[in-house]
Amino acid sequence: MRLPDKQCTMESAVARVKDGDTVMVGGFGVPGTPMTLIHALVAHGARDLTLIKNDANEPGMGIDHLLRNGQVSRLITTHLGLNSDAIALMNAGEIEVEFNAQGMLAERIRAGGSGIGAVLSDVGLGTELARGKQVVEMAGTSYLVETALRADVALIHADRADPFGNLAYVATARNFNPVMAMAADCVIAEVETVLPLGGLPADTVHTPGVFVDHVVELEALSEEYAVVQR
Amino acid sequence: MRLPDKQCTMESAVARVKDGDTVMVGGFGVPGTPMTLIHALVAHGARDLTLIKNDANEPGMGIDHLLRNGQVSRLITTHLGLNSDAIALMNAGEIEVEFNAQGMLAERIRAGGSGIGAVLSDVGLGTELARGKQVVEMAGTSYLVETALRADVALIHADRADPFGNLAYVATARNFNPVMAMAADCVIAEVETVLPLGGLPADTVHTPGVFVDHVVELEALSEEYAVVQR
Amino acid sequence: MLARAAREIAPGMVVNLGIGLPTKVINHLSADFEVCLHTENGMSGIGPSLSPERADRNLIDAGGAYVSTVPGSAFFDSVTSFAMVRSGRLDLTMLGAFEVAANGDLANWKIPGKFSPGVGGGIELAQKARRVVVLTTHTDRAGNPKLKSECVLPLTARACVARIFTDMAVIDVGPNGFELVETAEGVTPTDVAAATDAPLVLPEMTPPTF
Amino acid sequence: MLARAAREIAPGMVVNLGIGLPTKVINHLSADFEVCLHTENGMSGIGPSLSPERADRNLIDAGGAYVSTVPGSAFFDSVTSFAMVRSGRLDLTMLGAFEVAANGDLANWKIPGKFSPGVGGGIELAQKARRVVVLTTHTDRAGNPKLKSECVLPLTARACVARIFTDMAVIDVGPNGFELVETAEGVTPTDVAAATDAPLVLPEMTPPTF
Repeated sequence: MRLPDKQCTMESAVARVKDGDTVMVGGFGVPGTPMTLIHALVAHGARDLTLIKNDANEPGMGIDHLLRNGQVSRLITTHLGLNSDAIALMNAGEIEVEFNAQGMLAERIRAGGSGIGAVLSDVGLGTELARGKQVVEMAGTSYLVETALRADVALIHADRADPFGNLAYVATARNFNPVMAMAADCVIAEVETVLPLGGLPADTVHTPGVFVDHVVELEALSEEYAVVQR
Repeated sequence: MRLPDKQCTMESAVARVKDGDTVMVGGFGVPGTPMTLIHALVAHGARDLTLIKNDANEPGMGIDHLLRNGQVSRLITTHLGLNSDAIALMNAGEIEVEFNAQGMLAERIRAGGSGIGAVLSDVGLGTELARGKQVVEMAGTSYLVETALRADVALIHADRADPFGNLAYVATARNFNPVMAMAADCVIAEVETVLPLGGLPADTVHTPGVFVDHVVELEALSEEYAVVQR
Repeated sequence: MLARAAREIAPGMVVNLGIGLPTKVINHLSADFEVCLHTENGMSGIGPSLSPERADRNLIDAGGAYVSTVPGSAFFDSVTSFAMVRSGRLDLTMLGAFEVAANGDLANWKIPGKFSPGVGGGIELAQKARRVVVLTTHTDRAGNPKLKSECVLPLTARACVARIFTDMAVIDVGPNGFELVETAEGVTPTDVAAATDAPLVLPEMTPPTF
Repeated sequence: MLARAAREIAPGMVVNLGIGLPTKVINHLSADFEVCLHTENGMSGIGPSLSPERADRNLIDAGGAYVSTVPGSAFFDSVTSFAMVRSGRLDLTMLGAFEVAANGDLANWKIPGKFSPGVGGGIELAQKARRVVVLTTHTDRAGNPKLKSECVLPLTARACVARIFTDMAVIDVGPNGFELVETAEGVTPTDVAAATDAPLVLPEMTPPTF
């Protein structure tokens, strides 16, 4: 028995995205954001996308390129505070924004990636984030139904991979990447290094390759990956 | 800033267990079962326990010692197939057994360890495992409410730890240990080796020490940890 | 039968082989065959089984057999393992059976009053793998058919089985119930029908043998 | 005020310091103080902040500042990070505020029509940490009190705040509303009461200063 090789080119991987798709994008700020896959998706041009991402990066970085290029109709997120472009687009009604509590966004994606319909949670009860959500009584207590989120495609950034798609992340670049890598029909990982099979010790794999469909090794790291000078 | 040291003796750790407590025990078969903590709990003698464990080990091993010693009144599990003692106690009505689908047991514990009230799942719909469970309709589909499980104490086995309680597991000895280590008010980990702070690289920690209350280094590994000769 | 079932595995698949007969299918896969074997206790990339002398005490499959790794194996916890199962990342699972019904219902975990050790991971494998095939003797030890119009025993999952491999035949679960696909060498369609407690749709031509 | 707030952290605690003022409390903790700092983007054991020249591009806190590790730091994903928060593993969180009500209601994420970047991790920190304290200026830039009988702005969480540290005072949220605990050097209880838009329970003795 030998494990399949899932390496491919960035272009052929991103070609899986269709107009109208829901696309998850890993990252929290710069760390873990698949900057190169995002540029490939800009080049690919798919429109009317629903993006699911923790934040909207900063002007001129990450998913801001997709927002500015008019490819995004809907954004499911937790915080746009560092991207004035995104806030302007939201206020102008050009993108629809759904805000989630950060941990609940993670839980909803995890539910989607775990074959669970929803989780029952009391987070946000009594605040405006509870508006419109189904409420379930359980043992005399009220809970919000936080429904599962899945995507057609997930764009993931990892530090290392093997050809089967086992992934390892570094430091706080992990964030939403492992959970999004579980929750899409097509999971594309850009990685800084591809090691041979066996190069990632089996105990240190963060995302098992079973979840991953395509692995693309980055040729270079652009300036967008670097430390932000503020 | 420096991280606290949570090392203690096995006896003082297990002294936290009280009569009537719910106790989670890691392990799937032999790998990952905290054999020495179980013996300490037998010596401690707490009774009327509810145990939550994937399986009941085999006669003369692991939690079978607690069952035989009459310390267990209830067992929440997935499979007793290898322990004829446990099946006999169940059939004689001396312990109450609640069977869960294996992945749903894991999910219920994860919900407890994640501050979630329940998960909505279709696993087991139309089978007798659905009996007695609350059903919720969501978008026209029926789901079972799988309620969160927490414990007073979790007994965990890990390969390595640091004094703060960061844990790393090996191979299939991981199984239920990481999730149970999230879901108890008091988490006690027996470990084969304690490394100094910094000895576990931050990217390779499986269970962050934030979840762990007590760390006990094993002086020796008994025969119960060895390969089973069948 | 095991060799025939092994041919059900297409290159590149992620496969879970259930406890019992299905686990033995592994011996019919060549060393360079492209497949990822999953075990629900927390591993992808299972390698060959090991004797106790060569075994790693911490490395077992869900049936308790000592197994090995291949280059690219990964370990994970029980939560992640069943997340894979339920979210549709298993292309195929092969399970044992006490009974299979003509609509694909499967009963393989409990015989009330006789055998009730718990369901383990069986429900989720049966209900959630993309394709579920059963490996079983065609009849039980007393000679009673295991393929029936309806299951009598408690179900594992409803309408989940796509194909059944027995010592007598390969049978699909189709829109009209059991459909004979192949027979074992020396077994006739009539033999199979006689050992099956439900209507059996026969192919127009004599079916191939395995 | 920051130094006083730092004394709120007891040895051995797991603490999350919110964005803004709270993050600066870290500078008032000694190098050998026993504490585990958590950041919700996925790390326990935060070390000192780093300048861009010395920073690791992959190592930030939830506010985007470049931070460092200490011996025993651990990285984890967003799911695990909030599992810690919601399951009660944070002993203490220090948060900023737009408004705090006399019953402990907190509003700190949205000013309708002016500022609505999203709530981030704030709701879960406010609702689920074992103890929530607020660090804030006593009044806003226009001089309006931030401590009020009731919040006007959209809430982050209900009845969650236990104590408030401002530039003027330390105030507890007790069963009878705001209770003055300490005043800043040179500030009188009357000054605090005048800058607070809700009844303020004064201690019988002159409160200590910080």
